[in-house]
Amino acid sequence: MLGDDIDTDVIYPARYLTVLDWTEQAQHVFEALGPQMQSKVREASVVAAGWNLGCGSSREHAVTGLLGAGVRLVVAKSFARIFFRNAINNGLAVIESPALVDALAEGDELAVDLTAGEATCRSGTLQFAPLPPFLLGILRQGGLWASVRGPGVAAGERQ
Amino acid sequence: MTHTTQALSFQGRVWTLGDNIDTDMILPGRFLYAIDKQALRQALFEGLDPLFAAKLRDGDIVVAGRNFGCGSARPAAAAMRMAGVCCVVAQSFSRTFLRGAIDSGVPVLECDVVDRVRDGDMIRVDVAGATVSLADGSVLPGNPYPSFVLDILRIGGILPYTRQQLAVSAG
Amino acid sequence: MGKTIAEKILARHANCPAVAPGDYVTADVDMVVLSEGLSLVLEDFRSLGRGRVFDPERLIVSPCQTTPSKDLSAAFHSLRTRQFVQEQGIRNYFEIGRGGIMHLVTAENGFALPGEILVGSDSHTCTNGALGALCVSLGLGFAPTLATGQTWFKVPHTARVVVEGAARPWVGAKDVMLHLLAEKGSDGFLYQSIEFYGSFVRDAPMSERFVLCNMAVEAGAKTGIVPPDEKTLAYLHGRAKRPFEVVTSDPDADFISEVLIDVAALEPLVALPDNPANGVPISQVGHVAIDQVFIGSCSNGRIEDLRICASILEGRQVHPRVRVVLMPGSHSVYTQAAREGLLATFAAAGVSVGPAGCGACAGFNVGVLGDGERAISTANRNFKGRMGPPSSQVYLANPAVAAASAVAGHILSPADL
Amino acid sequence: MSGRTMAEKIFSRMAGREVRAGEFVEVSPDWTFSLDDGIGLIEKYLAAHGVTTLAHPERIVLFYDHYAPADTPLHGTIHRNGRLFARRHGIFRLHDVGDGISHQVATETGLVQPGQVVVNTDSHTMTIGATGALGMGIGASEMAFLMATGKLWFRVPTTLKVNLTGSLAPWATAKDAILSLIRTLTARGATYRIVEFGGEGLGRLDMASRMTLCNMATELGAKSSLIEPDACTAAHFAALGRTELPTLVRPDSDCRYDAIHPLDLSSVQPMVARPHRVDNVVAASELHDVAIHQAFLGTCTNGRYEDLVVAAGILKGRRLAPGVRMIVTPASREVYRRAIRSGVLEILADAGCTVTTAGCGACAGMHQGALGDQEVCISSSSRNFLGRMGNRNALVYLGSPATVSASAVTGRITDPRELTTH
Repeated sequence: MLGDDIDTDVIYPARYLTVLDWTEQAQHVFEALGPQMQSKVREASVVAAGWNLGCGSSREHAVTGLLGAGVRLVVAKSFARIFFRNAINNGLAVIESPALVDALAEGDELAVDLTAGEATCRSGTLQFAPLPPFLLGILRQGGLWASVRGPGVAAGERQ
Repeated sequence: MTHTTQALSFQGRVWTLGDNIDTDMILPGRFLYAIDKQALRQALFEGLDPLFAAKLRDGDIVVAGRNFGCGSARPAAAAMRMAGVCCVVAQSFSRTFLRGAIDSGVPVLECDVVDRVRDGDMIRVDVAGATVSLADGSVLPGNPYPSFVLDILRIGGILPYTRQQLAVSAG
Repeated sequence: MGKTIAEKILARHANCPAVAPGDYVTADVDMVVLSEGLSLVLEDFRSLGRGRVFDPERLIVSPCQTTPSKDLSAAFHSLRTRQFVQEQGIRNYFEIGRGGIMHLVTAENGFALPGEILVGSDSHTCTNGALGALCVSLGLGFAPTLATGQTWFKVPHTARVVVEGAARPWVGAKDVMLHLLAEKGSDGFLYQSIEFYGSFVRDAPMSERFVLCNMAVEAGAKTGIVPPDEKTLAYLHGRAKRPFEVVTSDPDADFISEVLIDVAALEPLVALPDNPANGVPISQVGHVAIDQVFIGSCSNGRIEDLRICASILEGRQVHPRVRVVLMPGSHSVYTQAAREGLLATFAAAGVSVGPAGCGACAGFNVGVLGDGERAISTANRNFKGRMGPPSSQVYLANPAVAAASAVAGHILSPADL
Repeated sequence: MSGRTMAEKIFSRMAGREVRAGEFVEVSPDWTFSLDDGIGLIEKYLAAHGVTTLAHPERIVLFYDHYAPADTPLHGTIHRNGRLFARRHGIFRLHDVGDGISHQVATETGLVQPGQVVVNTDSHTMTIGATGALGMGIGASEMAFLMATGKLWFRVPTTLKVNLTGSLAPWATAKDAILSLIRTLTARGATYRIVEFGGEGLGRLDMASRMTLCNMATELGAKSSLIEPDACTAAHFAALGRTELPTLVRPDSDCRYDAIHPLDLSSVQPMVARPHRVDNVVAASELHDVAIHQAFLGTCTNGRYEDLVVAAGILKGRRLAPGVRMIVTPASREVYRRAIRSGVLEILADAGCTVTTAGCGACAGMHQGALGDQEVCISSSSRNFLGRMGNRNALVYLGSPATVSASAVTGRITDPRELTTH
């Protein structure tokens, strides 16, 4: 569980921007918050946060580092725009729901149906506004690149 | 004030190097101010051969040609010892490297023997006696040191040596 | 039997009547010149149990190798240096924006004086031998000297290098040293002190004398010295921090060797990768395309060097495929360059001017090369991996050749521009 | 149907049909910018997907501004690979080491025209909104996708209007104005939305001040920011020899804004953002004994010529406080050139400032200017998050060029009016 306005400098320090491999990036996620938080994120598959998660710089490592650490879903009261966009484009599921965040506690089990907009955790089942179909489509295929039919197919390439 | 002293004769496996091995080759500049020295171990001799450092084992002896350690006054001798090298023999050392080796207590000896050995040979180096004994039994003379330099090397470098001197003068 | 400058200075500082080459002596030092490298030996210094440095007035500290701190490690060492300076009450501290390369700051502020012994960690401490001092690098073993104000020396042999004649256009002290290195090799003067004589030296401005002594270490020498003359005294007038006594070699002093160089015969030289002793006349270099030009360092980062570069870059543009990284040797050089309009010329030509300091010379700071890239540099070393990864290559040359090559995109003499 | 906002008009032009806030569109941006801190990842994605030709290379511009000149062998190699990439694909232009920050270069050269859409791997891309162009930041994998396919999805945003009135008092700057707005609206005051600056007060702000306002709208969470083109916009492009501009995009008088926030410029006073949040803002005069070790003047927020002139006005004839170092990083080569020609640079150098190569400098702790443990820096940049300038044990305060310079002279965070009244 994280607070409000968690920025991308806290999520992923700039000096490791040259690290391209997701699992290697995972070692630096939340480095600014100290080793205790870093180990917690490695065990979790869901990260919850308050308002404006991921504000600040557009570094994509903040998202891919979480994926490298095994996180599959991020729930927040609200997302910073570029973090939200990077998450969808890389296949990291996101739910924007203040109510759901308030209902969660660290260590909870959570089951979600993104399309239906339904989440069940220890304190019961909650509804949330599902993402628009266009974005769900990208998420379902695992991100922007995966949504392109196979490698090498690019609009610019003359068949 | 007891000081652990080190003997100044060594038996070890040889690695031969050529002339003018400079300290940029031995210890890349980016490590001098790096706090995390761990990555230095693999990057030793990167400029010469990136795979060389991995071959070094504790107690190995490097034997080189002329002007070993020329260039910057960075602590190349201490870095080589960290990689397991117990002694360096060269036809000649650069001035800053020789001083750096003595000051950091790394036994080195000037002796023209590089053309008489091959990688993997076992040799014995007696720094105090300034001799190198080869596997074939021949003994070659090197450049002897004055006694106070041997004292510095024996006690492990200029720091322990100065502590001893300061204690003596204070006592 | 006459004595050389090194022998006289060492004898006086070891208070014994005379010393001979090969003797080992313990001598007092007059000045310790340091950068943020001071921080690299703090644990060593503390381990000596002496809380105080021998004399705070005899230390000069000017951070210049990794400044403005380029990463966390650099910031760590710069901070520890500042804290130690405050703790010890060291007044001769030159923060960035006031200092620059330690060797230039030492000379500019009158801390290097004839007849004195000046030591430091950096291998180019010998630069200030141009002021008649015995300047010797101690590497990172200088912690004991911080505590005791003394250190051990092996008395060196002394060689005479006589440089006669008038240099052709675009030829200078850098080329004299590249020639000397090509002739004698990088261990030509191993352990020796070099004394520079001859009409070229007599007529040369101080900046050229600093270059001669700066690169003595590349030839294996312990140090280089230019015997003080009226030009030295004029330079020191109004600068010298203490009274000093000129020391020169006796006419019958025993020199181990003498080398004569006729400057008039020299054309600009370029040292090919990966050794400063690989110098060849520029006419034999052939077509070598370059990616970066570095102008600066304690060899050629003075105002005189920047003036030469500006005269060539005036009204011209840097080649589109080339980037020029220029770091003035000290902040006073930077400010002087601004006053003289040199920075305006550099900016117009497309040169990137960085803050005073060692800059790109040794890969510690910025201006690092990429894989397989080639640079021409006015610094003093081009060993493999010096300015970047082992696959990158560095050519050494004087400032005029560096500036001309920046315009041409390949190594070129200004005479052919 | 009510009128359309600037953003709705720009997205409609790009989509080739009339679109409204909330709709999704696929657009081909007019310009695709990439930087040296992103090109490595972009090439990895292109290679991983076997992409060999790019959709619109003639719209791609590379800028080296985060690691320029390179500070490690790896960054040097990333720069080299970027040069080969540019040559191989025939991209429009590569701004190499020393040219400066992408947003500054794109604006001062007139490369970006009003009404155009620019996408860049940097969250401060919206700085160009000062000229009426729409700039948006995206991630590197997405940038690779755009380079390969030439198209990208966007949701048309709603707009929040900031109505500027009055005019700035002496020593109060656009930076102080945007800091006070961020204090009121907080760091999530404009999430996902466009911030459009307008009102009668706008006419008295120069292009540099407008760029500072648009630049820091990102700290409100904005998707982008825009300023309605006016005489100042036309003068900016005329000075660059571009008299004929495309039809200027203006908001319809009856368009719908989410909200309209007044900002009275005449009530603005020097402000400071305290660690570690950009909306943790107080008046500079409220801070009394915050000693500083480093002052940093630069970045796409406040590294322009006008900002260096403000600094010179305070530093002229003065010296930095002992124990304080001041780093000045011009936002571009052109800024550096103007500072030299006008003598401003000499004043800064004489005062003891360290001037580094044009670029982002110390802003994100990725280049010269990193801080030691427990050190305090007053910076003219836009972010002071924990560890932002490289060290999580250091403290970063944000202020205007005037506050930064005044603090460098006194050695503690100082309201510039303190130095300039007596």
